[in-house]
Amino acid sequence: MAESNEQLDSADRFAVVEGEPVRELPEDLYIPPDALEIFLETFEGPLDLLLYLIKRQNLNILDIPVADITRQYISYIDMMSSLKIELAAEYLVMAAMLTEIKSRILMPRASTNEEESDDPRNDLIRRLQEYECFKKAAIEIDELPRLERELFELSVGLNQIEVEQPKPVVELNELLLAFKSVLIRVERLGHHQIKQEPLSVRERMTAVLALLRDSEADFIAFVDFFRPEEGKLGAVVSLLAMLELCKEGMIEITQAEPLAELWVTSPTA
Amino acid sequence: MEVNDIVEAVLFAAKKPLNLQQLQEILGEDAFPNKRELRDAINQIQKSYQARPIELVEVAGGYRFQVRSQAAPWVSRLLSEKPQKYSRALLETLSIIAYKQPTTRGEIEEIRGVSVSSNIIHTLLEREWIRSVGHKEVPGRPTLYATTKQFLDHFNLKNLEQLPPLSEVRLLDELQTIETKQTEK
Amino acid sequence: MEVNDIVEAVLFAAKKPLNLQQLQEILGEDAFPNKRELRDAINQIQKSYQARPIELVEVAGGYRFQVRSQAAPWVSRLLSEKPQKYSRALLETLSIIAYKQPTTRGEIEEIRGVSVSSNIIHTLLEREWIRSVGHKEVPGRPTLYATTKQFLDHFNLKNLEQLPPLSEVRLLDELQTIETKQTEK
Repeated sequence: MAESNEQLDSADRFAVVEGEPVRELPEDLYIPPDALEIFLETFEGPLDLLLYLIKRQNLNILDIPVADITRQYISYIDMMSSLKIELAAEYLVMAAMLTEIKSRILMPRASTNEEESDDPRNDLIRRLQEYECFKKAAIEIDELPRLERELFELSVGLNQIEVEQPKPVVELNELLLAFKSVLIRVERLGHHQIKQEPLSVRERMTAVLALLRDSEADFIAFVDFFRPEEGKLGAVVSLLAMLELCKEGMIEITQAEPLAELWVTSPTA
Repeated sequence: MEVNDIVEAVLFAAKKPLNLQQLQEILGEDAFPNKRELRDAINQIQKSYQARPIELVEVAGGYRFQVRSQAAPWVSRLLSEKPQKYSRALLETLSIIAYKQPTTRGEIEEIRGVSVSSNIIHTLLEREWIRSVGHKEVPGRPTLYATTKQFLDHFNLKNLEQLPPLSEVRLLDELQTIETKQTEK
Repeated sequence: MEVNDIVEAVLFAAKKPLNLQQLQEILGEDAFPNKRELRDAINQIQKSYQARPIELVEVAGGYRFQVRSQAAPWVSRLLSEKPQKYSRALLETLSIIAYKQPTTRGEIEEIRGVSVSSNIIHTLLEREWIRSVGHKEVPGRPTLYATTKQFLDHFNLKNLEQLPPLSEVRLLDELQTIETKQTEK
């Protein structure tokens, strides 16, 4: 109890001074700066960090010394920011919440019966307990014997037994919805985009590559990729397809000398 | 071949668990076994493998043969890839869905106190351990997630009740809970 | 576990026949069995399965458990059951190939944000919905995949242009999936 009082007192004086953020931290809170980032990564968020702080002092969640824990929590957060470690917003929200609880506890209250109903810590305690339950459950689930780790399915040969297994049928709709979810995900993650490209060009790209692959000759004349019966539009599609393939390094177009015939080949064929 | 032998052969040949219904359909035209007869057959097969390194178990999807866990060290040498390890974030998300299903991403984030990355949800969906079962009728109509039969099968469980019990949130009487826990053991 | 049990477990778990050499490598570090001991173990296992509907046989590649041919009628009924469903991951991969062809596995993985299993590519190739149309001139020369005529036929399309543009795909209704899923059951 004495120790906790002492910490309470120092809590008011504690501040992060630029350059010496660790000065007043208790011994056991010291972590080499290099390890700090890794240390923070081992936490699954503010609740996890709080639980750690509580457990480390063998305290019960039910009687958290809010002032003490708040001070420790905030000193971590301050250390992180002084080391320019990017913190998830949730950590800062928790710091604000802790500070608020602390100030409410320190405020003189009319009612003497504070422990019961109106303890500002209640909500935090409930959240910590709930999180702890699932944290434990996650560990227990991970420890369950599971396929591909402790248990393995059997594979038994089916020698003479030959059967034509019916193939799944896929509706176009299912395929499109699968693609829709790809699009949505890509947009949400942001660092990627799928642009609209005319599928006629994509299809022609495939056709050009197929022609090259299936042909006996290594080189095919450029003009052979154009079909007069397709008209101007067809010619444009072919040209775009060849340019795109060229750009992506899927084909090479060569010419022996200026104005000579153009030849198309697959690279390093 | 007798019913027992057919059941055994079919369970060996199947690539995933088979339930009584499926076994009945396969055996139906010749042997007409009823469910009780099938269950008896399964019991007998299970007994006859008691001393062997493989076992016939019941999981959510039905019955399947599997290698006993004692053989895992040698069997894993067969595999080119190490068994996948899952992050704490993924396991916590999975366990919240398992115990609180159906639940939304927002509710998971509320419990964990941090945002849940899309990657985790995506991985769980792709493993077919969770699936969307509808939408919650609140603003934004968030997706409701629940675990699947494949999840139970993968973790060798018959049903959700076989999950390790979730410890009680104990706000009021700490002592009482501790007592109950001790008697549970 | 004893050598016999380990050999049995490993032979059951292996996806293809194992020869004595491979068995020796797997058991090596612990039991140091020599080939004769291994052969003895195999003989004993073979004997103990004499009355069962599966057998341990020696085939070209080594030893393998297989279902006895007497069980063929039922096993083939099992396998000719209703077709399995393709996974979400497979459908997503296929849709990316359709819209982004010709494309490589790496590009698909980049878009999906998770790795694409070889199984999926294998299944799509086997189904003849995709095929390799060449290699991309980047390190590793990855295979370029494109959809096939069979793909268009299956989806009743004359050409790729009949696939709706991205703007329309984005507006597709989720409800439609549920309908499709239900009709499958």
